[in-house]
Amino acid sequence: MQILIILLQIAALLAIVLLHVAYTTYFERKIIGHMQVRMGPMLVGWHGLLQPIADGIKSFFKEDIIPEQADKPLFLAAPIICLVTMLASLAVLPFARGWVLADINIGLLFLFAMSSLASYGIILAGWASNSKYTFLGGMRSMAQVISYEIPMGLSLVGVMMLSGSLNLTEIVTAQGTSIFSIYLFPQIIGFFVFFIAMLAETNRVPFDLPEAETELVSGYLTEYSGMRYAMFFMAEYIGMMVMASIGTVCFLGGWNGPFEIPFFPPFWFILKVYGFLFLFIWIRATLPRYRYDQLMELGWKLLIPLALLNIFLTGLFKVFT
Amino acid sequence: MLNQLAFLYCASVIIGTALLAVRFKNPVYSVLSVLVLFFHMAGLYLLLNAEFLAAIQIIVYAGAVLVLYLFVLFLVSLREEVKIERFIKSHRLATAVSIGLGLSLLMIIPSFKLGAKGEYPVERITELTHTKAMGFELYSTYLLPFEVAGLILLIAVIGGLVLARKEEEIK
Amino acid sequence: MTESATINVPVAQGNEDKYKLKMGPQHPATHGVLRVDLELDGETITDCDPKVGYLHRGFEKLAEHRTYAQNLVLTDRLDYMAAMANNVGYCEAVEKLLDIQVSNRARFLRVMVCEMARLASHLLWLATHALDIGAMTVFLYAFRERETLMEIFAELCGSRLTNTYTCLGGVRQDVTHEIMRKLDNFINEFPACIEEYETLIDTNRIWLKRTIGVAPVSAEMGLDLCLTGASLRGSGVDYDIRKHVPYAAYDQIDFEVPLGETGDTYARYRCRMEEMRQSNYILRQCIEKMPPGAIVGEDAPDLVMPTTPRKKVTADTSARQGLIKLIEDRDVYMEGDIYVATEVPKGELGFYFISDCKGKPYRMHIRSPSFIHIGALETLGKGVMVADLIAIIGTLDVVLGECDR
Amino acid sequence: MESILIAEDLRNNFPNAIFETQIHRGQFSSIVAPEPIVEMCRFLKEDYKMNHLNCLTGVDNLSRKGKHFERFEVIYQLYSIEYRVGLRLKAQIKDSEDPSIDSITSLWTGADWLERETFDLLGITFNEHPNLKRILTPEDWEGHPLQKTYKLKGNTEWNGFTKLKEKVKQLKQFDFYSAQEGTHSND
Repeated sequence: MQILIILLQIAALLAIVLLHVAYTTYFERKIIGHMQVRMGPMLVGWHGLLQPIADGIKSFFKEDIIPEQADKPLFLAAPIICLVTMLASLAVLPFARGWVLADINIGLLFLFAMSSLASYGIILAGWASNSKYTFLGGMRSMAQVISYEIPMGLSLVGVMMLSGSLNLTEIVTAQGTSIFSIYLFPQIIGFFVFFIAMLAETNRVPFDLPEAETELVSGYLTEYSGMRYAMFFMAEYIGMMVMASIGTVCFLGGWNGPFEIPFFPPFWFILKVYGFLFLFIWIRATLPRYRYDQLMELGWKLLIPLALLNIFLTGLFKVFT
Repeated sequence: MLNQLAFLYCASVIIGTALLAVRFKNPVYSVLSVLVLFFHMAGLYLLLNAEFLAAIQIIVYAGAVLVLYLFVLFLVSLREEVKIERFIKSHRLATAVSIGLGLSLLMIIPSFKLGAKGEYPVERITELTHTKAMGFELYSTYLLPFEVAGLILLIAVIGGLVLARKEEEIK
Repeated sequence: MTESATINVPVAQGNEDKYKLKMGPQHPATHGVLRVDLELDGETITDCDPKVGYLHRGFEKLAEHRTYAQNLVLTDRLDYMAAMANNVGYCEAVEKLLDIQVSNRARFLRVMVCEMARLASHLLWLATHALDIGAMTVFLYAFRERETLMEIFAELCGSRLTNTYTCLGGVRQDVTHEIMRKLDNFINEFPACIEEYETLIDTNRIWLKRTIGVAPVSAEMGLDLCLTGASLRGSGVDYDIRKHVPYAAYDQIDFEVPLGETGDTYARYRCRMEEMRQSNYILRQCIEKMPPGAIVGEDAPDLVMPTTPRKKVTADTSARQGLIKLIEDRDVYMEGDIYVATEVPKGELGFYFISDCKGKPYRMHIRSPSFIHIGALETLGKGVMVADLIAIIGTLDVVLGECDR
Repeated sequence: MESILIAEDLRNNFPNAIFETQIHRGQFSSIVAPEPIVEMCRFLKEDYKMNHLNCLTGVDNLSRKGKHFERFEVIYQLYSIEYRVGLRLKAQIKDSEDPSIDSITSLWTGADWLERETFDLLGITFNEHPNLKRILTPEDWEGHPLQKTYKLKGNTEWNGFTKLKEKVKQLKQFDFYSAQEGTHSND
């Protein structure tokens, strides 16, 4: 019986998240459209509201092309790895008090583990397609993941030290309900590092080198089509949501808000995640792309020292108070 | 019962993928089977309530070390077939040595004793959480070995840097 | 029992020491059908070999078999981003070859459309250059302004891209008050638009990182590579044909030639941005100084566009019977050759003509800036990263239609 | 500084190599022998700062009416940015079967592609050119299109195009869907 309930919960969460993903793409197109003095999708449904569904149907029924020279098993597996790891990380996210599928003690580490595994999907996609552009994209992605996983992890160490836990629910609880007690203020350096690393982890502008359209055509995605392409796409957007959720939980006080919303406790959590997503989209509309070596330089020469400094300062703070 | 089944599954997959990793001719497939192996290792840790270790196993080994291996594999251009001489020329001698090694491994088994031992039995760990328990132990009892290990790793990092630099200068 | 056994490792196909990448002709960032064969060491380009000719239509051969008036339409298809400037360049060359006089109003109109074409071309350059580097929004902002210009073109001569607006001896159609009003509105608003682009990208650290110090070209190197236009002026060489050998009405107009110093991608970008400001200034002067008078010269040997359909309005009586035929019969064709260059948005567009007393050019050679700029890619592309190569293609501002001819 | 003076000075320095100086619509051109062309260009570049190579192209004089010299001409249009004067050199190549001239890529790297283009379209060989290959036409193109003997519309299609057409014909007969199903059943 309990298993059945959990399965139902999983199904509900998946459905909601996938719907969210679909509409995140819609909002991205709409927001960027309006930022770029155009309308965005307008034709399917009222103001293009049904566009994501049309896109989904289209990609589902498109022919699934596998290049002749590709390494077939890995080529087929790569998008699945990407999507599954991203979906798995949803399990530990606390949307509100008690609104979490698996309240495990190492929630934060689990999220890291999953996001580092997701890079396998990209790397294998790049390698298995047996095409030059995808391979370059895969290599870029690999270097990027290795370099940015470290500052990302280090930037959250400060949060772990302050809250004394890796459990996401406890991290939120430790921050308290007041808006001034969230970790954004004591961990401002950590947040800065986290935010940049977050953009890099999700391959978003200005760090979208693995799929830089004007350089590598479409990077590791070049040879994919139809549903498998859509799976990568979904994985990317779920990744964005997961990263936004980590940011919300660790720095913005999770589901806590100025006042409680009756019947719908995750309201503030979702609002903050939307805020992050809007930032993602805004940045995409504004910034150019980094070059490969500049990206590495930023990661290793700026972010990692800053994150280490943040840990040191937090330690001092802990010792003297 | 469920635990034992899970252990059996993990253990058999570990052995299977370990063999596959050696047998695969395509190095990328070998690395990937090692990835599956690491996964099941993490599963074993979870069965032992060592959740921190499980997570670290995946983050460090699967997420970083293996990715680096893949990186190197992709970068190294295999233009010619790699030819390696057999370490032991005689087939019989090789068999004998491996059987001997296998036997000595089996002989260790009786020294394992089941049941709770030491300061941190399972109940305590569940209460404290594994991360905390490990943190306490590492930073109090085993502080010196921990620091020494850190220093050794630092030396390795610096060594690697020095080696990489030298090669560049020669170019 | 074998002495030693080999382990067979599958070797990937085409796996060589150097990673070879054939970029293009189908690639989002090669501005048409350019192919660049690269040899990569990691992400660094060790060898760069641009391949052109995918759009070769044999204009030079074709021109030898068509009359001077007919060849005009070919020039639209050179740099289709600034067809007006090509038209003017061609007409100036033929007029000088055949010694045809152009009325002053037509000269001013030519300067006007030239500068509009320059703005349109530079806007497109900015849009694609920014998109190549990853800034997406500038693309659409620049296209918004370009659209206004295209609409004015359409109103002026009925065509947005392939204009064929000028004719030998003048221009085909006069401007209306409506066009002048629209243009006036545009030039009043445009400086604010340039500032908008600059706030978007010029204050951006990433943009500066991506452009400053990338592909620096010294003045000597620029001349050695035969670069022209803003690509050369970014290196500080004061070479603008509008000033050096004034054509059309450029001698009656006041403007400055913006020069860069460092010669890197950023300097070239700044040069073109300043050029847009200067073009705007020139357009303002054109509107203010536009002289009255005929738009076609007295002895113009070409068609005059009918104002209403089916009714030919001609410049003079001699032009009444089939005007394309006229240009074959005239006895103005002296023997001789001429090289006339004009400053089109991409650089120096030169026409070399040989006339041998016939209505058709004996030889027409088009010195197209894009062709030479792509040739320079071979030198500039060595030792940079793939992302920089894209930036360099963008900063040289090449159009393959003009390159391949 | 005027073009005529430069042309005069050029004649003084290379007395045997200059045949004539022409003027047409105010533009001066010197008709020169092909052999010392590199020295001449170097002289103009160094002494008169004619450091900008406007244009380099060739002409086939086969059916040209009026006064001309040899079958093939190579035109060099030079310009001095500092003095704002230009001069055109027209090198006459005597050999109409296998025309060749020295390359000036040592003076201007940018001449590389211009010479390749001239070679491609007119068949004039440039000695000591680093990479003299066809550039605008395909590598296996026959003939040099801008020669006057080359017709505007050739007799046959380009080899590659006929091959492509044949391939299209072959592929049209090929039934992709049944072939695909066939491979699936084999799996």
